[in-house]
Amino acid sequence: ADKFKICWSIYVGWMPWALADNSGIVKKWADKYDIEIEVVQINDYIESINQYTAGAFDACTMTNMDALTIPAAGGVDSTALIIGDFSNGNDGIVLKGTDNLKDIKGQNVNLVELSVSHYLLARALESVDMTEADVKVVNTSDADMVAVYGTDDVTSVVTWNPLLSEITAMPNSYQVFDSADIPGEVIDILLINTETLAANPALGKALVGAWYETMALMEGDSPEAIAARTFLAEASGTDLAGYDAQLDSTEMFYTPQQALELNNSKTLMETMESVAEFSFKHGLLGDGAPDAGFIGIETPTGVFGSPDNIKLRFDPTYMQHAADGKL
Amino acid sequence: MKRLINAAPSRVSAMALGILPFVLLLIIYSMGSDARLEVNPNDKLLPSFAQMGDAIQRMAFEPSKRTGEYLFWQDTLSSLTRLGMGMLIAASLGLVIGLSTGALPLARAGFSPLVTVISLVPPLALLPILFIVFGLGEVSKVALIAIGITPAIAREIQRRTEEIPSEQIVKAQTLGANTAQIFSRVLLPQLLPRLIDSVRLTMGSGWLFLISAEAIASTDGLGYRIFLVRRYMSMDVILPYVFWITLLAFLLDLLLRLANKRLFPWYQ
Amino acid sequence: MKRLINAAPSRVSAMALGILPFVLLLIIYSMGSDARLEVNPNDKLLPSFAQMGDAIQRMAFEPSKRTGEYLFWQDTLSSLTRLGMGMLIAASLGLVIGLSTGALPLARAGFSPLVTVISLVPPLALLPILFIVFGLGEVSKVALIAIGITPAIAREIQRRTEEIPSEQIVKAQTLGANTAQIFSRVLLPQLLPRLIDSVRLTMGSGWLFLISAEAIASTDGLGYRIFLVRRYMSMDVILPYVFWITLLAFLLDLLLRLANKRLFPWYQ
Amino acid sequence: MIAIDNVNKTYGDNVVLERVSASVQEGEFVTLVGASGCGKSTFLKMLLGTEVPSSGSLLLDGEPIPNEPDSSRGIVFQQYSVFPHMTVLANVLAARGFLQPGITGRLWGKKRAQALGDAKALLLEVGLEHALNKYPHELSGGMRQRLAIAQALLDQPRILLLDEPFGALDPGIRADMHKLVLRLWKQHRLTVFMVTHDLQEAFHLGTRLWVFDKIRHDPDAPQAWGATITYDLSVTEVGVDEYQKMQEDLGQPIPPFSLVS
Amino acid sequence: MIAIDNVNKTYGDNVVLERVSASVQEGEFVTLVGASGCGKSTFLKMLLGTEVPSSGSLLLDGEPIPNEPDSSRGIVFQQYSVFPHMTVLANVLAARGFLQPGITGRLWGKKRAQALGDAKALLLEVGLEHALNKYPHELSGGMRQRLAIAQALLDQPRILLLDEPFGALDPGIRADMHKLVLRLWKQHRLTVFMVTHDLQEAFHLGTRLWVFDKIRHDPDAPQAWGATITYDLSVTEVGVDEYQKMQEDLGQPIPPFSLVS
Ligand SMILES: Nc1ncnc2c1ncn2[C@@H]1O[C@H](COP(=O)(O)OP(=O)(O)OP(=O)(O)O)[C@@H](O)[C@H]1O
Ligand SMILES: Nc1ncnc2c1ncn2[C@@H]1O[C@H](COP(=O)(O)OP(=O)(O)OP(=O)(O)O)[C@@H](O)[C@H]1O
Ligand SMILES: [Mg+2]
Ligand SMILES: [Mg+2]
Repeated sequence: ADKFKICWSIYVGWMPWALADNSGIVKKWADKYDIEIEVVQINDYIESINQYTAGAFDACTMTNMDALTIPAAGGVDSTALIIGDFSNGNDGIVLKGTDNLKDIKGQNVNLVELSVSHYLLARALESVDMTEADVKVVNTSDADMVAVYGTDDVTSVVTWNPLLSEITAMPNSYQVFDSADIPGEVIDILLINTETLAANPALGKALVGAWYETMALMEGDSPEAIAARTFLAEASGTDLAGYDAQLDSTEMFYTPQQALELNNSKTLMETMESVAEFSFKHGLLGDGAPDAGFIGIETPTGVFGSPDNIKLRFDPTYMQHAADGKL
Repeated sequence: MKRLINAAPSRVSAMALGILPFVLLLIIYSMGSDARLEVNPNDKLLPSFAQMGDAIQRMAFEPSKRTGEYLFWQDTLSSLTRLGMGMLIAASLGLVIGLSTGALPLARAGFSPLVTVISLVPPLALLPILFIVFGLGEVSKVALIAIGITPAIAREIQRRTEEIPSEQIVKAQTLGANTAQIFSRVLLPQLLPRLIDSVRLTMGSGWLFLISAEAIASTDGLGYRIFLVRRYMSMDVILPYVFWITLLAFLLDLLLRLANKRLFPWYQ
Repeated sequence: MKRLINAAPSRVSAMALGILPFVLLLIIYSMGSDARLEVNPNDKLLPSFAQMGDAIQRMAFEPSKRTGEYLFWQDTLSSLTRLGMGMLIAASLGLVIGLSTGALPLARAGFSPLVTVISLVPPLALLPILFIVFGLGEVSKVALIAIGITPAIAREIQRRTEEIPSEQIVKAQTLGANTAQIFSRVLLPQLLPRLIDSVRLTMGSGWLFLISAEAIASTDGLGYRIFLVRRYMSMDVILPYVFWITLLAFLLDLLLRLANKRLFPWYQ
Repeated sequence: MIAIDNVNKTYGDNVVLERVSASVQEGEFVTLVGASGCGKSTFLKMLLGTEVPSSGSLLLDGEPIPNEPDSSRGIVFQQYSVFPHMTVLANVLAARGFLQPGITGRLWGKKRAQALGDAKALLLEVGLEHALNKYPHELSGGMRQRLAIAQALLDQPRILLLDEPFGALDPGIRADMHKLVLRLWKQHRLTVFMVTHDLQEAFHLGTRLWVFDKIRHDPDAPQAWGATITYDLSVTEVGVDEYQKMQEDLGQPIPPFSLVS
Repeated sequence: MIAIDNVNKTYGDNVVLERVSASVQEGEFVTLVGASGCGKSTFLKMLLGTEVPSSGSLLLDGEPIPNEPDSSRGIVFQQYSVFPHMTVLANVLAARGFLQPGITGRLWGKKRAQALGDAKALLLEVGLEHALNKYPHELSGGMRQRLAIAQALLDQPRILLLDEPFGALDPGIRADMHKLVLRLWKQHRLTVFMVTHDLQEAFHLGTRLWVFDKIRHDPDAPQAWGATITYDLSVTEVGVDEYQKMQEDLGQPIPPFSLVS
């Protein structure tokens, strides 16, 4: 049987892969299509994407923005196999001592530079007619964000859960902007190598099948679902309440239909355009990129950018199979 | 009154003096902790000893709900295995390289500059490449330790080899020894205790590399756990883990020191 | 034929032998790079030398579009400043502590165990506390280096102080010297070159701590840039930066070695 | 001047010296010989003040000997007696500087000029006038010991302790050193204690010779008994026979005249 | 047996030895004396094969001396001549093992038993039979040199080179070592070259004495001329006067008889 490797890192929307792997669901689906799938957890998110980009994995979890700026910009033709969720408050901007986003002017903002946090900040500033030039961005590692926030010289941070909820729980802290204000723009996907997928449709089917079975298992209040989420909570280093809180600010697509709705909508295209523009402005599309459309992005509603250089594809085929119950 | 430089404490007061700073540290810590918890009972930076005790109890003596393992011991085992393997490889490679460059003029000419340059490269900066080359499994973590430590050990062993009086090499030759015999009977046995010493010296960097590697790609290990709970700033787990690492480092050092004494009675 | 252990290359062939491995490495790299770029011209893992040259050109000789600074030099300056300050603090503290514990029996009894234990603590694991205590600015980066390096230097200086023959201390006393004079005239001057040596030895760890600190919270610096561009896997920037760090480390080492030779003609 | 009364010295179970008694007048040149490890250096250390007797008394001018080294008692060891990081001149100057109170013991102005003069005169006396700016590692072994002696003498100690000062020197160089020591001893009116392994040297230099040895010996517990002064001789009184007997006792070679003449 | 013909040795500009010529018969005991740094050790190294003459020829039985050490020429240095990580017995056994081909040079079975017998016999001869399982650091300096000699002799070399073998020993211990060396020399029919600083020793042990010295000397360029053999004496011929003159030349002390008799 053909062997494949996928990787994921610790984040609320990707945790289900831990369950899928641990409960044997992945194996079950792999067996069904007579392939082997190895699921690998990688602690460091960026490292997981780099590994995927370098070819060490066939598929990997990441956000839409990182999918564009790392693998796609690195020349790896990739397909969004599963749209798992979008961040609906999971990423946010926190200020100390004020609940007004405008007060951010002139402050040092601690965030992981060039990540979705950076993008969120850019969108937030736009909403109050400011630009990045109005603040000073300080690159800060995500693992240390909570500790850093405790110091006096840090007055504003942009980060994601679970760090976000740790930070907002601290006194005198106000979440002034979050991803719920730009719904559907920060999307968590399972990205797969287009060539591999084309050559091995069985892999796509097995992964999608496993994913939605896992989704079904963890949704709701049945004892099985509670047990499943407790398992995920512990795997991400928190407890059930903590994990459920993270889920609350995540728009999980428990069914393929929900995911398809976003995938096939016009908004996806607009979102990707805005992401591409942001990325281009920050030099993330590579030095050869003359404009934001240098890398072509294919969506069901059309192609953004150069049609000759399509490297990122939103392809609903396999999710559609799942929706149609044809797996 | 004696001059300060001549004033030596008795054995008992020396012990007391040695313990004093630790006691002071503990007192300062609990005062700081109390003060912060007073203001904000949910403060996580300086947990009380009771909170740390709870955390240890949970990690070390209750099976994980998720996997049924005792996380603390599982982490310890994984980390020690990686560290041990990495140091073992580094020591073996370092010995071979250092012995050759130290004893063979031809090897020295060929490899000494390379080893010097490699020893200056910061291995952390090369992590991405390392992970690509060695994959993300145990190999890459062991490899980071090995790559980080080998040049240091190789250079130390080279220096030590050069320190062995050339008289001994000449003497061995006048007794008819060939190069292989000089290596196996004269140089190697004399370098083993020095190798252990140099493993002891580089063990600190070994821990650093281990923790860094586990932070990036791992699913267990002491470094992994620290970085995992760092997102929630669970200092009640981090501090006991740091203490435990310190203790392990101390015990390993002690073990190696004793081994050296026992195995090589002629050394020092 | 001479025995291998006696076969020494001539000066010229020694040079050639020394360069050979570097040339081989370069060849292997370009073969690997070509192979990958052949398959995917946008591949980022092993950039060609031309790509790296472009990246350097962009970073070092063209002002940044965003800030108007020459990033490469800005990074270098920041990192060297932090490293220099950190090492300076570590050296000063290490000297004071090591000299006291090495020469004064009372100080040894009181602090030697503490220094030993602290030297075993992995400082990376304590970063959060460090940030709280020192804030996020330059101080915490310098502090991480200082905290990471000081115990190693202190222990080394203690050892070296103990190595100074006690005959000298006795002799100074028979010449009427008090403790302060023994410190300032006999011990301190003899320890300075050893301090420089031990700074050289610990410089590697210094770079490690610097890179780690810059990776965590910074707006410039060599480590910052490497970890930032790691986000989009720009190995064409990372590799020249690593090379540059290696070169800087080499130059710093050379500088310290020459300073030692020049300043302390009596040393070795 | 020095009164040694029933001094014992033990390290734990190891009895090193036992019931040592003697008294020494100002200006005597006492040479100490004895087997290796019998406690000669330990005895010197007690005179110096870095070790104290386990029992018994050691009086200098009727007072107990200070339990720390000070400038009344100079010392030269077999090695490491000079400061390697100072030039020859600085080594000797330091000896004067250390007499100042203060933290650095550096000399300034008139005092420095005075000390410079004294130091140079002394270095001339020991024959190092051409090496003033050399570092000890640039000197031969013999020159290093000359420097150590000059340094020890600058502050005019009353007592000079020498622990095998020429043990590491070639025989050829020793003769010069002997001349030097004898000259300085007379000139500076020193009381000298000198440990040596070389009986010839001991006879040649000393006015008085002490042999340290164990009188009691337990083969099962060699550490149970200590050494004491077994011979205390005025050197001028010794005859050829006695000399040769001692030489055989100490196992030293017979001079080659019997072979060649 | 050994023919030295017009040998020169230079290190860069430094001329160490110049026009050295001599021939030595099997069984001679040659002692070499001379000022420090005049090239005695260098000469020994050429005999050993670790240095080669810059010009001239050095023949052993008519063949050029091999340019590497081998088991035909044993050596004992002043220090470091034994392996510190082996016991006394293992040190001597290693000498036999190294004659084996192979990587480890360990002995097994009958060969080992044979070697064990030989080694023990030799160690008995040098008086180390009670210290078979001690490590060198547990031995006194004299015992260590005995061990070095035993080790060098196990493989029956034809030539034994000694570079100040007793330089670091106490005079008391030397006498015993002299007896030992003379006995072994006769018993094993060795040709011995021994460097020493001690003229007495040189006379006592050697059948032939070489003095190395410079004949030409340029005070402005002390390295421009090298040393050569200035005296080549058959020891038994030397009279008291000549001895005393040489002693003064080398600056060595007059024995104390003039003082005490
Ligand atoms: N600090 C010490 N602690 C314990 N034992 C000591 C100490 N100093 C010396 N000894 C022991 O005291 C004995 C005498 O030593 P000492 O150095 O006085 O001998 P010595 O006569 O000077 O010998 P040598 O001729 O070798 O210099 C030795 O057995 C030595 O082991
Ligand atoms: N490898 C070398 N390279 C350069 N010069 C050397 C080397 N070996 C020895 N010399 C020089 O050769 C000269 C003779 O040295 P050698 O060791 O033979 O003298 P020696 O007579 O044995 O002296 P000593 O009595 O001090 O042992 C010295 O000036 C020394 O500096
Ligand atoms: Mg002594
Ligand atoms: Mg020599």
